Amino acid sequence: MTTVINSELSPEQVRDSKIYTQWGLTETEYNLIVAELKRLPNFTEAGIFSGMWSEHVSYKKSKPILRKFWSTNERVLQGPGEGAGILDIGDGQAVVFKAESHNHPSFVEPYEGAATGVGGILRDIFSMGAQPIAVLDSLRFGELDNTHTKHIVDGVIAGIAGYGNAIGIPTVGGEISFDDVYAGNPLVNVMAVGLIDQTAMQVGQAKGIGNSIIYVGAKTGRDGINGASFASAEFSTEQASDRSAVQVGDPFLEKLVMDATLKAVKDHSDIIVGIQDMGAAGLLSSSSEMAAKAGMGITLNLDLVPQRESHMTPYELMLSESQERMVLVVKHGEEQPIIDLFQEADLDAVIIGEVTDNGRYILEFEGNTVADVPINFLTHAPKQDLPMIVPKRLSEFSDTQYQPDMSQVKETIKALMAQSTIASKASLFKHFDAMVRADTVIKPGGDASLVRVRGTKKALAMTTDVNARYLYLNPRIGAKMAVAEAARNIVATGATPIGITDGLNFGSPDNPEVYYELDQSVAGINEMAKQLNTPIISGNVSLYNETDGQAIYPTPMIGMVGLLDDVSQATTMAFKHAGDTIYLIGE
Amino acid sequence: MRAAVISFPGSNCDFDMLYALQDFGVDAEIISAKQNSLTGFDAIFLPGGFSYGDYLRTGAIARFSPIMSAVTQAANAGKLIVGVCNGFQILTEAGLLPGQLLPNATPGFICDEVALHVANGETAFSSAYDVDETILIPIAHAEGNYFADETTLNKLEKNSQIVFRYVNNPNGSAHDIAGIMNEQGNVFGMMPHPERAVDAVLGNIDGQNFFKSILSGILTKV
Amino acid sequence: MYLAKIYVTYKPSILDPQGEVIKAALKRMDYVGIEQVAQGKYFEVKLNAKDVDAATAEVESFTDALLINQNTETYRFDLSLVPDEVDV
Amino acid sequence: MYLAKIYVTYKPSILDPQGEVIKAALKRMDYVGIEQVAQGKYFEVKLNAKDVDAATAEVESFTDALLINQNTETYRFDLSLVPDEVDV
Ligand SMILES: Nc1ncnc2c1ncn2[C@@H]1O[C@H](COP(=O)(O)OP(=O)(O)O)[C@@H](O)[C@H]1O
Repeated sequence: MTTVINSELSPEQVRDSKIYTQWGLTETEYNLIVAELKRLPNFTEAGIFSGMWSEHVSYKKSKPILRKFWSTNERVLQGPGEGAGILDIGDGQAVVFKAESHNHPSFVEPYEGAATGVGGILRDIFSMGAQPIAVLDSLRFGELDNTHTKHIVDGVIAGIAGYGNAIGIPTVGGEISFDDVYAGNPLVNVMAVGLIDQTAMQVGQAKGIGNSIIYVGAKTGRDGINGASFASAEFSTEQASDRSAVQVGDPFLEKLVMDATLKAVKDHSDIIVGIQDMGAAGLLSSSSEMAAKAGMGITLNLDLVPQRESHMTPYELMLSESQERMVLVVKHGEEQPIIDLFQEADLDAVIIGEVTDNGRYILEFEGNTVADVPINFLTHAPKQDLPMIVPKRLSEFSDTQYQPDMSQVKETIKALMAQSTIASKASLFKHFDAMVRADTVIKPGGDASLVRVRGTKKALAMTTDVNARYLYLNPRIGAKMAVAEAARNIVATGATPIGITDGLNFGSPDNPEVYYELDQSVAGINEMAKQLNTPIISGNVSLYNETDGQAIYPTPMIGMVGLLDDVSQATTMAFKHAGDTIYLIGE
Repeated sequence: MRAAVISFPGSNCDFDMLYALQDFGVDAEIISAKQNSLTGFDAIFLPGGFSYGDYLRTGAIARFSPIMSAVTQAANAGKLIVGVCNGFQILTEAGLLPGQLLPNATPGFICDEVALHVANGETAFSSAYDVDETILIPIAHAEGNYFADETTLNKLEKNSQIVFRYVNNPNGSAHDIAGIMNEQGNVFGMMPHPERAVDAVLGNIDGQNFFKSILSGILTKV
Repeated sequence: MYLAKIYVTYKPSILDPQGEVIKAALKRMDYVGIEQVAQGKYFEVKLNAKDVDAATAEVESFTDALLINQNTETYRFDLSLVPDEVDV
Repeated sequence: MYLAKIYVTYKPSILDPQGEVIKAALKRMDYVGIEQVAQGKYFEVKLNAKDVDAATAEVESFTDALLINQNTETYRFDLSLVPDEVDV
């Protein structure tokens, strides 16, 4: 019965082999854990710390900067910290949105990487109790001159389409550009927007002693084990063939999970205490963060976790990134209607543990306690203040300006129009169902997309933008320009910009120049956001976008949402009548 | 008139269809494919989506849902049965309409608005259109390539069962077929989505006459 | 327990766009010897049945009913006896 | 000319959503003996090659490069000599 445990390394072996360094924990961090626990962590414990303290989950390196984001105004109902941010749009309604990156998975496995990116961001939205209404993307690839890049582009587009179309949430807009800095580090950012009645808002918290932790959705397999640490480590081309078990998405199952979750929120809001999707570091991060936020403890019995593969270890069960799974916290003794509701939809819904008041994260497996650690400590990775320095290319900037060659205007314009980044993307976005749900007023092809709010006169405008070349030249001004561009696109539909989500894609933060870029980008976003009264209510960080020491351009994707009070006032890009006057506004 | 919109696990245009029907004043409701009765409904709509993920083949698994025997009964009883997109695929898999929808000739999902030619303007699904009218209706599918053997195609032509044809065939469909009906004229399937083209705010109302056709037929019968 | 390996292919008269796309891609990748590519489906189904005849009948029945569309597809299958799953 | 029959399946640890959904459908259709369903892909490729070894190498090469996804899929194949196509 304990054979599995025995096949794992002993605490001493964990210490001596330093296996934790392969999972991304540093020796200093390991020593901190030993000091706090006053004993050696066992295999499972070392594993869960490595998951929770990875940058991807803990944001330990980016947090000092993220904290600077301006995220409050009169509309903000929920700022950063939950699955997604929420803004008041009047009439008791709210808009919920967030962006997410799936860069590394999409490089290794373009179709599934992009598909599961869409699946993940949608779970972030409906775990708040909101009905997703739209998806947008922001994509960066190498130049289209080699078959490998084409393979990645085709896979990513097909993956977004494959998931979004099937689950029935329209992909209404996005942006794509091509540059060789992304050849080894394509960026796949997806943003999802949802609608919610303010009375139905849910948070990811595990409150109330004795309340039940319910596992909902797909069974757990060995998919993407250690994906979180994987996303937090630099990539080298040699490693590309070192393939961990890939996550495969199942949009059909997620549609069932989404519909059932929203029904549960609608019918049983009185007994649901919290909802959280299982994203990076799976069951581990969702359950521990829910308990930590509520200041509680949690005990899970891993034998009860629905499993797809046999002989999974506690480490694997906790760190698996199998898709289409959620955690619900439900009032003790009132679980049955929730379980019935999910089973009615042919979904697993199992009580796997309970909320405690001892502040500890405890895992039971085959009759043994395989982890017992303080939850606050587990969920608060030691912060890191990293050095920053002005990049050489900026400090040694030469002001001999580039002089464009204006002698062959016609040819130059033709060549520009033929560039992959400037040319129409219709051949790619035509694969996305932009109209399902029959609410899309402005489809891909305009400046921003517009989705009406059925039953009201309102509509929501949305766009994703950033021109990373500007940030490469000046991160602060470039970031301001990205926010300004997004706002111009929103305004062009007739809507008023109301808020921002971001996707901060950067190289290694351990490089002081990159850390400077990150800091300045956030400062730039903030400055412009305040000017426009568009608080930053959610976002995502993807660091270590480097291959063999070559970082991408600083690429903070701006996802912006705008509100149009009267959809009949919407404007589209096309010229309407011959003889109309054309104005040029601005400088 | 009472209409049922069948919701299969994975249907995702069920509410679009419901709202479109309600816009035309139809007393419509969503009926789960797990149910097995459709008594009291004058018309039954099988909406678009990815029933059962469209794993295996589009419509192949949905066709065995409990509700499908009730759909067959209703079809035999002369009730109107309308399948749009995935609904069309399900109706062919179930044998209520001939032929099959194969993967698009150029593989991949396409979302677009395409011109359709009203090939038969005297059906319960097209009477509000002018014959030979050209309309613009959205499509969104990866498997809309209508296939049937020569005999079947000849029969469809001879009996004027082809209701809509593509003006510029987007998916390789035989005889440019976008929508067909059965011989009796009460079971109809089409790949394009008329329910996405009923609301002026979305910029296209060419689907309105599709619903008006269905309504006028039913109303005059009652 | 029996293991049925079921191979589903389009009937020869049906155009197989997927196969054509793959063939064209292989040609572009300089696999010049390729003459023809057909893509089909492959199923491995484990089933309990009292004997080979029963298993054969079962496989034929559900393949005809569900796995293929008889308008366009045909199939063949192999059947073999496999040990019952033992949980180790 | 050679005919390669290539069978592609998911690696054991990979989620196979199709297989699960088909299995559930067969159960609903009262095929109660079904234990497990896996859906894979099946390719028939005709190719010219100077001998079996060359054909084998070619099939392995393009299957790895294009037909399968090495992250999630594995394959096996049979190779047989077939008469060159005669146009009839
Ligand atoms: N990846 C994509 N997904 C969906 N729509 C896209 C995508 N890329 C571009 N589009 C759409 O194409 C249109 C033009 O986009 P883009 O070329 O980025 O324009 P702009 O330079 O005006 O921002 C927009 O409507 C946008 O939504």
